[in-house]
Amino acid sequence: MIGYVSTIVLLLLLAPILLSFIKAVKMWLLYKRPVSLLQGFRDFGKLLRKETVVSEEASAMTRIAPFLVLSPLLVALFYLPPIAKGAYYVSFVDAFTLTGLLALSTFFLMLLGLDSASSFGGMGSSREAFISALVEPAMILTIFSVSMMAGDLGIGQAGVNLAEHFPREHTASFLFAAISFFILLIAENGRIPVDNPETHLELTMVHEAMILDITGVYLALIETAASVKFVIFASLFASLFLPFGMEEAWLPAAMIFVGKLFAVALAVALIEVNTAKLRLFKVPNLLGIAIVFAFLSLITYYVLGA
Amino acid sequence: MVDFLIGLFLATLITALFTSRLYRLLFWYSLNSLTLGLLALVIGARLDDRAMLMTGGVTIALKALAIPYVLKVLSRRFGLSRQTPPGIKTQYAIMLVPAILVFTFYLAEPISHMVQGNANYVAISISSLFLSLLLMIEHRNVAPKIVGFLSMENALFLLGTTATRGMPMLVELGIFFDLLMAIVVINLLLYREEAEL
Amino acid sequence: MMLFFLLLPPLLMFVASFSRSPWARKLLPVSSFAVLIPVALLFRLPKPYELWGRYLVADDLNTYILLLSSIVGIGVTLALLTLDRHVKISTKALYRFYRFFGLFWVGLSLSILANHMGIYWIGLEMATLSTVYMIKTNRSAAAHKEAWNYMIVGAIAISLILFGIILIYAASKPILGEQAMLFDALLIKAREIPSPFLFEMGFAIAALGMFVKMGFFPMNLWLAHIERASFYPVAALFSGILESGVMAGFFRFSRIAERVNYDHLFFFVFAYTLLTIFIVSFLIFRAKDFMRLFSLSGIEHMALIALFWVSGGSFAALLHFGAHAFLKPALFLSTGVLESTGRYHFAGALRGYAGLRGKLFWFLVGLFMLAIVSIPPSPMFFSELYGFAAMIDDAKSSHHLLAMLGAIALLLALLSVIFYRFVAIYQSMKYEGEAEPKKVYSSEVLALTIFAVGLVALLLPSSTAFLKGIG
Amino acid sequence: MAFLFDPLSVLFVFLILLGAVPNLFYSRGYLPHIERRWHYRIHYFAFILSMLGVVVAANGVTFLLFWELMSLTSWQLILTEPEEEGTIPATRFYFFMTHFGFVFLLLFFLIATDGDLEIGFAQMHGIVAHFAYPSLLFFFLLLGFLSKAGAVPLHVWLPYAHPAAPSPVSALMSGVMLKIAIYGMFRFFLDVLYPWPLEWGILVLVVGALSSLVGVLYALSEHDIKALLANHSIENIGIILIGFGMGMIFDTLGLGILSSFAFIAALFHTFNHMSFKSLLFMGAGSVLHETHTKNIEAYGGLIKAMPITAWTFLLAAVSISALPPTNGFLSEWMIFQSLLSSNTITDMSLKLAIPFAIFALALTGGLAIACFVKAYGITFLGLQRSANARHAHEVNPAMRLGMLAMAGVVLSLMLFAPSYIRLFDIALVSLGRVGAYDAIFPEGIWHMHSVAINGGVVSPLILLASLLAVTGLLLYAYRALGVKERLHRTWACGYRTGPRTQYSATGFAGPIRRFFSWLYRPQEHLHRESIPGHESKFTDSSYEVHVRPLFERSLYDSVAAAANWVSYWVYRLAHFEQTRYAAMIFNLTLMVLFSYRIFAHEFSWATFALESVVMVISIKVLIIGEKE
Repeated sequence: MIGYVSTIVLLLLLAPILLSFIKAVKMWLLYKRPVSLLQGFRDFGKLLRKETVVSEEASAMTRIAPFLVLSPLLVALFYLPPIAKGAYYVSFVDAFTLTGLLALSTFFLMLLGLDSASSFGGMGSSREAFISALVEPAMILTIFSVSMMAGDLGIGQAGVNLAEHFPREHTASFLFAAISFFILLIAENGRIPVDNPETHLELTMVHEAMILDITGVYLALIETAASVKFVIFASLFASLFLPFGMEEAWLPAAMIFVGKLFAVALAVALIEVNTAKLRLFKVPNLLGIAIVFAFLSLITYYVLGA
Repeated sequence: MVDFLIGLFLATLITALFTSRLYRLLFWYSLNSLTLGLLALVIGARLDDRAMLMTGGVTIALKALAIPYVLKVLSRRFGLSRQTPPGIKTQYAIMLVPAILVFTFYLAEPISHMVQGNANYVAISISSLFLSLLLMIEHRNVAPKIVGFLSMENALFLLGTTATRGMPMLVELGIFFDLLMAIVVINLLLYREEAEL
Repeated sequence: MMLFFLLLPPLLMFVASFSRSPWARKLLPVSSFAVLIPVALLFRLPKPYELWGRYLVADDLNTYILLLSSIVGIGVTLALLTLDRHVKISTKALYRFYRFFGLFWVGLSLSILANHMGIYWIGLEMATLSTVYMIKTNRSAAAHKEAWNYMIVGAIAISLILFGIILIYAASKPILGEQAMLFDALLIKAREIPSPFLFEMGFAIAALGMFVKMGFFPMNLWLAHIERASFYPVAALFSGILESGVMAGFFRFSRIAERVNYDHLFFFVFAYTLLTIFIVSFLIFRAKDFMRLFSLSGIEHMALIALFWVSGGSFAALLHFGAHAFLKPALFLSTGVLESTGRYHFAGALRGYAGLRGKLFWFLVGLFMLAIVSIPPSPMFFSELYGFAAMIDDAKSSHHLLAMLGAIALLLALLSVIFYRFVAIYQSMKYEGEAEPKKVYSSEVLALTIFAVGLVALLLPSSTAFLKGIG
Repeated sequence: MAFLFDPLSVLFVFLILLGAVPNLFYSRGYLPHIERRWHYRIHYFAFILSMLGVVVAANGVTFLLFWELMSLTSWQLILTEPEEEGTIPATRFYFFMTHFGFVFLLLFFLIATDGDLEIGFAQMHGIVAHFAYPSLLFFFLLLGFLSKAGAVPLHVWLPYAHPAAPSPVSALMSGVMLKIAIYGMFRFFLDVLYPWPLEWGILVLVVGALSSLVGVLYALSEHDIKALLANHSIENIGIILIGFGMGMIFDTLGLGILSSFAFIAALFHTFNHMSFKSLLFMGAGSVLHETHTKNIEAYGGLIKAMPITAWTFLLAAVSISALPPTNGFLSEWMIFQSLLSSNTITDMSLKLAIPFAIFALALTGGLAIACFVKAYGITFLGLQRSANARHAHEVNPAMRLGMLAMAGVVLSLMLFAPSYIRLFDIALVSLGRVGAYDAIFPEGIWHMHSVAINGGVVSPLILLASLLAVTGLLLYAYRALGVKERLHRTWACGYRTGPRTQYSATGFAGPIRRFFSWLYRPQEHLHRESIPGHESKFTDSSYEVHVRPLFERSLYDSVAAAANWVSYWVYRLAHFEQTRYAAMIFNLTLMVLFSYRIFAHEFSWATFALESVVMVISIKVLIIGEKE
C-alpha cells in the first residue's frame, strides 16, 4: 500500500519534471541554455501566488472547469498499472474507464475554451474536438488489441500480465499497437507535430489557445493537468509496451520505471526537434496512421494470430 | 342461306367503313340491319321460333327503317355535317379489316369443336364488333359515331341470333327499349351545335 | 308488391318532376327516405327472396348493395336541395335532372336486384343513358362535350358487357337452355359448361366492359373528366351507385368464372387491377382538383375491391365496397362546398367555416379524407387489412407465395404514393392557404352525417358478421 | 386477453412513466406558449396512453391499434403549431414514414397470425416456425420497427419531424416513442421470431453501426439545436442496435450469458437514452422558449440567465457523450464489453466485422463529445450572439421542475444502475434468456463485471465517489488558499471582444466538416460586400454552410424524382384517352382476347410474338396516329 501511494506521489512529482526535461533536451539540442528540470515547480509556485484574473464574459464554468479538468486525471493516476511486481494496484478498472476519464477532462477543457468568448478559445476547442474525435477510435482499438494480448481488459491486470508472460507469438500486433499508442501519446498531449505547446501563434495553437484567458491558480491547475496527462500516457506506455523490469524489488523497479519514463520523454523531445508542426488538416493523416496501425494490430492478432 | 346473309351482313358493314358521306352511311346501316332482320326471320323460320320471328320483324321495322329515318331527320334538323371523312387512311383500313377477320377466326378456333353451333358465327360477330368499333374510331364527327354504336348493337344481335339461336324475349325487348331510349337521349344531346369530338 | 315499394320513391320522383308546384321538391327527400322501409323489410325476409319470379331475386349480397345505394340516394337527394345555391342552374333543368335521377334509380335498382343477366344489363343501360342527360344539365361547353363522351364510351362499355353476356349465354345454353341467363342457375352448373373457353371469352369481354365503365386501365381519366364537367351530385351518383351496380355484376360474374377456371380469372383480374392502380396512383400524384382526385381514388378503391373479391377475401371486398360507397359520395358532395369559392384550390379548403354546421362539416370532411387512405379505425383500413390477409392466405396455399408477396409489395408501393399525396392534400387543406368564408347548408351536413353514421355502422359487430356471412 | 403484463411490458411501462412524468410538469409550464391548447392536451395524453397501450398489448390487434394511435396522435402533436415554417412538409414526411413502417408490421402480423389478429404472441411463435420464409418476416419487422426508431436508411424523417414538434413533444417522441420500437424488437424477436440465423444479427449490427456514425456525423453539421438532438437520437438508436445485434449474434452462437449481457446493455442504453435525450430536448425547448429561435448561432451565454437549464443540460450532455461516471458511459461500456467479448468467436466473418463495429462505435463516441461541446459551448457559454439571447430569462417553475425531475431520472440511472440492471435481467429471464445479473455483479453492487472471460470491470460508484472527493479536495484547497479574483475583459490581441468575434458553431465544426467533406458535400454560401476598388476590404460578409444528408439526396430525392417522372409520363399517356377512347377500347379488347387465347388456351412463342407485332402496329395506327 505504501508502494502504491508513493508511486502516485512519485508520478505526481515527476509530471512537471518530465515536461521540463523535454523542453530542456530540445533547448540543448538547439544550442540554447537548457531550462532547469524544476522549472515546472517554479512556474507552479509562481502561479499559486498570483491573483486570478477572470474574464468578464466568462460564466461559472470558468470557475469550475479547471477543477474538473484536473480531477479526472488525478483519479486516473490511481488506476495505473503497478511499477513493481507484487505492489498493490487497482485491478478493477479497465481501459475504457481510463480513456473515459481522459475524455472527461478534455470535455471540460474544451468548454473552458469556449467560455471566455474569445475567438482563440473557440478555435482551440474546435481543433481539440477535431483531434480528440479522431484519437478516440484509435485509442480504443489499440487498447482492445493490447488487452487481448494481455488476456485481460483491466488495465492494471493487463500490465501485470504483460510483464509476466510477454506475448512473444504476437510481437507483430504488439509492435503495431505500440506505434499507434505512441502517436496517440503525442496527439493527446499536444506535442509537435500535432500541436506546439510553446508558441502563442494562432495558426499553430491548440491547447494553448483554449487556456489563453486562464490565469493564476486556474492556470496552475490546467498546467498540472497537462503534465499529469503526459505522465499517465508515458507510464501507460512504459508498463504496457515496455513491460520489463518489474521483477525487481520496489526501489530498483521504480528506478527502471522512471528511466523508462525519461526514455519516452526523450523520444518525444527528439521527435519534436526533428519534425515541423503539421498543418491542422494534415493531422488526420498522422492520426490515420495511428488508426490504421491500431486496426492492423487487432486484425493481425485476430486473423493471423501473430 | 344463313351463311349468305351473314356474308352480306359483314359486307355491308365493311362497306360502311369506307363510306365518307353521312346519308350513304345511314343507307348501309339500314341494309346491314335489314340483313340482320332477314337472318333472324330465316333462322326463326327454320327453328320455328316465334319469338325470333318477331324479333326479326321488329328489327327490320325499327333498325332498317325507323332509326335511319330518324337519324336523317335529326341530322337535317341540327344541320350535321354530311361530309364524314374517315380519320384513318384507307391504306391502313385495308390492312386492318382482313387482320381483324383473321384474328377473330384464330380466336374462335378453340371453340370450333366444342359447341354444337357454328364457331364461325361467333368469330364473325366478334369481328363485326371490332369493325363497328373501327367505324367509331375512324370518324371524328358525332353522327358516324352514333352509327357505329348502332352497328355495334347489330353485332350483338348477330351473335344473339346465330350463336345462341335466339335470346330470351325479355332481353330482346329490353334491348329495343334501351335502343329507343338511346335515340331519345341522342336527340336531347343534339340540342346544341354538333360537337367536334 | 315489395318490388313496387322499392321502386315507388324513384317513380314518385319521376312523376313529381313533371309538376311545377313547390311541394314537389319537398317531397323528394321524404320519398327517398321512404325507400329505407322496403329495404329494411327486405333484410328481415328469408333469403333468397323472389321479388319477381326468378328474374329479380334478393339475396344477402344484393340487399346489402341495395341498402348502400339507397343511403347514397338519400344523401344525394338531400344535397340536391341546395344544388341551386352552389351552382347556376335553371329550375327547368333542375326538374329535368330529377326526372332522370328517378329513371336512373329505377334502372339501378333493377340491375342490383337482377338474377337475370339480361335484366341486369337492361337496368344498367337505363341508368347509364339517364346519367348522360344528368351530365348535360350543366350548360357548359365542357359538360356538353363530356356528355357525348360519356354517351359513346358508356355505350361501348355497356355493349361489351352485353356481348359478353351473350357469349356466356351461348356457352351455357347447351346445358341450361333459357335458364342460362340466370345467375344462380349458372353458378350451380358452372363446372359443367361444355366450352369453358367460350365462357371465358364472354367473361373477359363483359369484364372488360365493366372495367371500362369503372375507369380501370387504360380508361382512367375519362370518368374524372366527366365528373369534373358535371354537377357534383352527378359525381356522387356515379361513384356511389352506378359503379355499385357495375360492381355487383362483377361480383356475380366473377363468382361463376371462378368455378370455371380460377387461375385464369385470377391472373386476368390481377394484371388488370395492378396496372390500373399503377396508372391511377401516379395520376393521383398529379391531381390538381378535388373532383379528379376523388374520382381517381374511387377507381383505385374499385380496383382493390375487385382484387380482394377474386383473392377470396369477399368480406374484405364487401367492407371496402361499403366504405367506398359511403365515403366517395360524401366527398363528392362536399366538393360542392369545398370548391364553392375558388375552384381547384386544395390549400385552405378546410378552413373558413363558421358556426356549428361549418365546424361539423370540416370535421367530417377531414375524417373522410383520412378514412379514404385507410387510416385506422376507418373501415377502409380493416377491409384492406383483411384483403391483404386474404391475398396472403390465398398465396400460402399455392406455390407462388413469393410472386404474390412481390405483387403485394408493388401494390403497397403504389398505395403509398396515393397515401403520400392524400396526406399532403389533407395537411394543405387544413393548415395552408387563406381562410375564405364558405357557406354550408344543413341538408349537406345532414347528408354527410348520414354517410358518417353509415361508415360507423359498417364496423358494428352485427354488420361485420352479416358481411362475413355473405362470402 | 387484450393486455399482458409480463416483466418486459412492465419494464417498458416503467420506462414510459419515467419519461412521461417529468414531461408532464414541463408540458404544464410550456402550455401557455401554445395556442391550440385543447388540441394539444387531448393529443398529448392520448399519445402517452397509446404508448402505454403498445407495450402492454397482448395480441396483434391491440398492438397495431395502439401503434397507430401513437402515430396519429404524435402526428397531430407535431401539427400543434402549423404556422411554423417547415412544419407541414416535416409532418407529411413523418406521417408517411410512420405508415410505411406500419404497413410492414401489418404484413408481419397478417402472416404470423394466419389472419387471426387476436391470437397471442405465444401462438404466433408456432405459426412463424412453420412459415416458409422466416427471413421475410424478419425484414418486415425490421422495416417496421426501424422506420419508427429512425435507423439508417429509414432515419431521414427524424431530423425534420422532431424539431417541428413542440418541445415537450420532441422530448417524448425522441426520448420515449423511439423506444417503443425497441420494445417491439425485443418482444417480437425474442418472443415470436426466435431463433435466428447468424445473418440477422449481423445485419442488425451493421445497421446499428451505420446509424450511429451517420447520426453523429449529421448532428455535427447541424445548426438547428433540435435537429442536432434528433440526429443524436439516430446515433443512440444505432448504439442500442449494436447491443441488440450482438445479443442476437451471441445467441445464435450459443453463448447464452454473453447474449443476455448484450441485451441488457441494449436495454440499459434504451433507458439512458430516454433519460438524457428527454432532458436535452427539454433544455433545448427552454432555450427555444426564451429565445424564439432554433438556430444555435443565435444563442450564447445563456448559462448566466438560465442556470438551471444550463446545468441540467450539462449533465445530460456529459451523459450522452458517454463520459464516466455517468449512466451513458455505463451502458456504452457494456456495449463495448460485449463487442470485445467476441474474441472467443471463431467465425471468421464475424471476426472481421466486429472490429469495424468497434471502430464505428469508438469514432461515434469521439464525435459525440465534439458535438456536445459544440452544442453546449455555443449555446450556453461565451457572449450572447443575438438580442433574443440577451433578453432570455430562466423558464417558469413548472418547466424547471420538469427538467430537474428528468435530471433526477438521469442521476438515478447512474446511482442505481445495479437495480436497473436487475430489472432488465428479470425481463430477459421472463423471455427465456439466461440470467446475467449474478455474473455482472458477482461481488455486490460496487463492481460491474463484463461476463466474458477476462472481461473488464467498472466501478461506477467508486468512480463517482473518487471524482467527487478529488474535485472537492481541490476546491477546498483553492478556498483555503484564499486567492484574490479580479474581473477583466477577455484579451483578444488588442481587439475588443464582442459577440461577433466569437467562434460560431459553423466554425467549431469546421475542421470535422472539412475532414468529412467527401460525405457531407457541404454547400457553402459566401456573401461579401467589398469596398469598391479594394478586393480584400469589405463592409459586410456572411458565410453559411448547409449540409444535405447523403441518404436524403441519393435515396429519397431520387425516389421523389422518379415518381415525378413516372407520373409525368403516365399523365401524358392518360391524355390519349380523351380523344382516342374508342381506339383505346378497341386495342384493349384485342389485347385481352389475344392474351386469353394465348395464355389461357395454348401458349407458343410464335403466336406470342405475332400478337406483340399486331398489337404494336394497331396501337401505333389507331392510338398514336400520325403527326399532323
